[in-house]
Amino acid sequence: MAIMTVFANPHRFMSVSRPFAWIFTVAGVALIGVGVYMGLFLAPADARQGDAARIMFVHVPSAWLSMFAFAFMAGASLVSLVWRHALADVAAKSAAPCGAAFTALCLTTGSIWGYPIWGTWWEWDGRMTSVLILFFIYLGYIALWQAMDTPQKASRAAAVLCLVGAVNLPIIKFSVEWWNTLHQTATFFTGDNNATYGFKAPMYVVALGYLSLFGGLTLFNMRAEILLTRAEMRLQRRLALG
Amino acid sequence: MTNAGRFGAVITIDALAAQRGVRMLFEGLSFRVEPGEVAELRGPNGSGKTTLLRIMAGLTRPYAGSVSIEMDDQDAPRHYLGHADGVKPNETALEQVCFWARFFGQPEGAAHRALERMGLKSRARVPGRGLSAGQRRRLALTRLLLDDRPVWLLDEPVSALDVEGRVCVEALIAEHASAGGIVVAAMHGPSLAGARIVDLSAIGPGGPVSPSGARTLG
Amino acid sequence: MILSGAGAVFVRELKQAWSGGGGVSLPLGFFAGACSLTPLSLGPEADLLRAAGPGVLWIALALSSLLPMERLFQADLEDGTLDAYAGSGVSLEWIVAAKTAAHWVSTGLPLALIAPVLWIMLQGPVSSMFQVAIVSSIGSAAFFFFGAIGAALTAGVRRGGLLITLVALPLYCPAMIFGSAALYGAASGGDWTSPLMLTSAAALFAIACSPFASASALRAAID
Amino acid sequence: MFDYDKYAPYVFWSYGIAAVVLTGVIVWTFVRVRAAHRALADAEDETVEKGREE
Repeated sequence: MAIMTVFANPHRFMSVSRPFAWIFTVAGVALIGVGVYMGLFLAPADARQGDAARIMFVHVPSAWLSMFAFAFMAGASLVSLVWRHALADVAAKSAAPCGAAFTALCLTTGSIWGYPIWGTWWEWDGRMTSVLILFFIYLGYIALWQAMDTPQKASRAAAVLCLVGAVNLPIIKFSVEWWNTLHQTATFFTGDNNATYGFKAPMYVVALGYLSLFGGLTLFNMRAEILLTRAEMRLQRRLALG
Repeated sequence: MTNAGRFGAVITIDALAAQRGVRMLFEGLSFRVEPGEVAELRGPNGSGKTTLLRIMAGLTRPYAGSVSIEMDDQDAPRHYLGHADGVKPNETALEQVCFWARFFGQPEGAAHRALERMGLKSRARVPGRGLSAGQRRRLALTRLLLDDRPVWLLDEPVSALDVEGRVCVEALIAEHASAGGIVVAAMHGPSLAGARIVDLSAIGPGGPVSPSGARTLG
Repeated sequence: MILSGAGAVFVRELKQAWSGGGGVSLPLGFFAGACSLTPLSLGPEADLLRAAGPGVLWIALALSSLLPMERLFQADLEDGTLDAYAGSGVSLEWIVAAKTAAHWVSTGLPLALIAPVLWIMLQGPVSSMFQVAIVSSIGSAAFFFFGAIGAALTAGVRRGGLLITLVALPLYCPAMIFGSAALYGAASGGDWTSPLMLTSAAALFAIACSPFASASALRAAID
Repeated sequence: MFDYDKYAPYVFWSYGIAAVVLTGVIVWTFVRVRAAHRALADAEDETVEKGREE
């Protein structure tokens, strides 16, 4: 609830958010560094996939973040549509580039992992395909924001698109998996030889780092968005009121 | 003088505020319109007449305050006639009036009567693109006649109309008011007869948008 | 009142679509053209066309249904008709549903009717023409109703045609997958009814959610 | 150390791309924040000048 009251008022948000943005960003970078060190040096090579499995430490958390960021945007869009809260719009808009970046990261690292393991750079595997479609939804969302001439209209249209996308995402995922029943099942958590502590730990650390970085950058982007709006309003106010 | 007549709708506007961009168009606007009254919104361009009408029509949400348009404790039906006429270029005048008659659940006869009343009978077979600006305005005004609704919200109803058209519209408004209906019209130029003036320039323009509200980023 | 309003809009949109102006013939021409260009790029071998035909037909149908979307709400928004609808007291959801339904009847069904002809040209078996028409008409309903959401979201955007494509294509995935699966089933004489059921589910979902999403996007556009 | 036999290039490319993408987002964000601060400063600066003229 304490968080909600900070978010309820843009002015309080601006005065409180800066240290949090820094802490989250720095902690995120540090945690990613630790996780990468664990993944590259401490974790054992996988019995079946050998050292290629190390790619999973950066790949799997980015997939989690791509979905988490979209869920966050959908939540913010709902708040914006129901309570018409300006900060919720800013939050949804600011999370989009970061979410899109994690989605792109997930796609590229997945593709690089796929080549030595599956023997192909791109497989129309159920998961990769649905992440690709999620990436297109992100692009559409960002493009819609940019296409509208006033932020009020853009925010409502983008919120509707985000909610429609969120409702459709499970259906898209289901249909893509039905379409390609040959997709890999969740090997890494089925409890066989490689799901050991030494393998899981780096992944969790990197995921925590990604999450923290996402939080920090989203806060920074929200701050930038609010500052830009204020600058725009100052200019307009001078023109309108002399 | 008020006249309950057939209708009995009352408009109550309470502490209404609207913003456009960074400034308030008006703030703390309160007034009441009783049955049989004609309220004329006046004020220079940009004073918020159109926005006020759109808020009353339910198209735009206000920044603060409330509008209630009620009849027998229920939302009263209203006609909104905006700036744009909503005339289709490829449909004839008659087709468009017939469409709106069907839309409001009225028989086709109503459409013919409305066309005649607005002086468009001779233009019935002309497609929208062949009508002049004044004729398009008349065509839009026929919507008021197609469904009997207590509240009319008119945005510059006589713009582009010739003298004869203006007389015709003023007669419509007077008739509606004498039957107990309410007309709220944004106007420039000469006033409507017997209208009560709501001057938006006397209320506003409000100052800059208050930066403390949750709806603005300050 | 609601029903007379929505019914009047439905009839009006049908009349407008069929009263010339190229409203219907353009997507039909695009559909036929896209399907006829395919053999020119793939080569005329019957086996290859037989293998690729159902997929090509389906993607061409999806793109043809996006083509006329740009003007679906834009014209009404520009000339003030949408203001009149929204201020009339009839719920915008019903009006949007009526408009989209009329659009599907006037454009989607003709697309589905010429689909079997293009099917034959792409070396599909004549025996499954009927199935193709069924699958195409149901699939095009999903495409049109999902496309309407994109049209409503971009109604206020100048030259929003490409944006509609970007916004609507992710929504097309389920109908894309199940519809072409049904066509491949029909082509091979295999199971085509279960993917058809899933296509119908996608269409029903689109019909159920499109009016609400589109109406709320249009309310934002006129605000 | 770094003895990933035949998988070495794939692992390094993945981590390299991750580093590039994440650095890119971080840099982009900071550039944006700085631009926003500058825009606001400019807007307020001109307000001051305007006030002086009157």
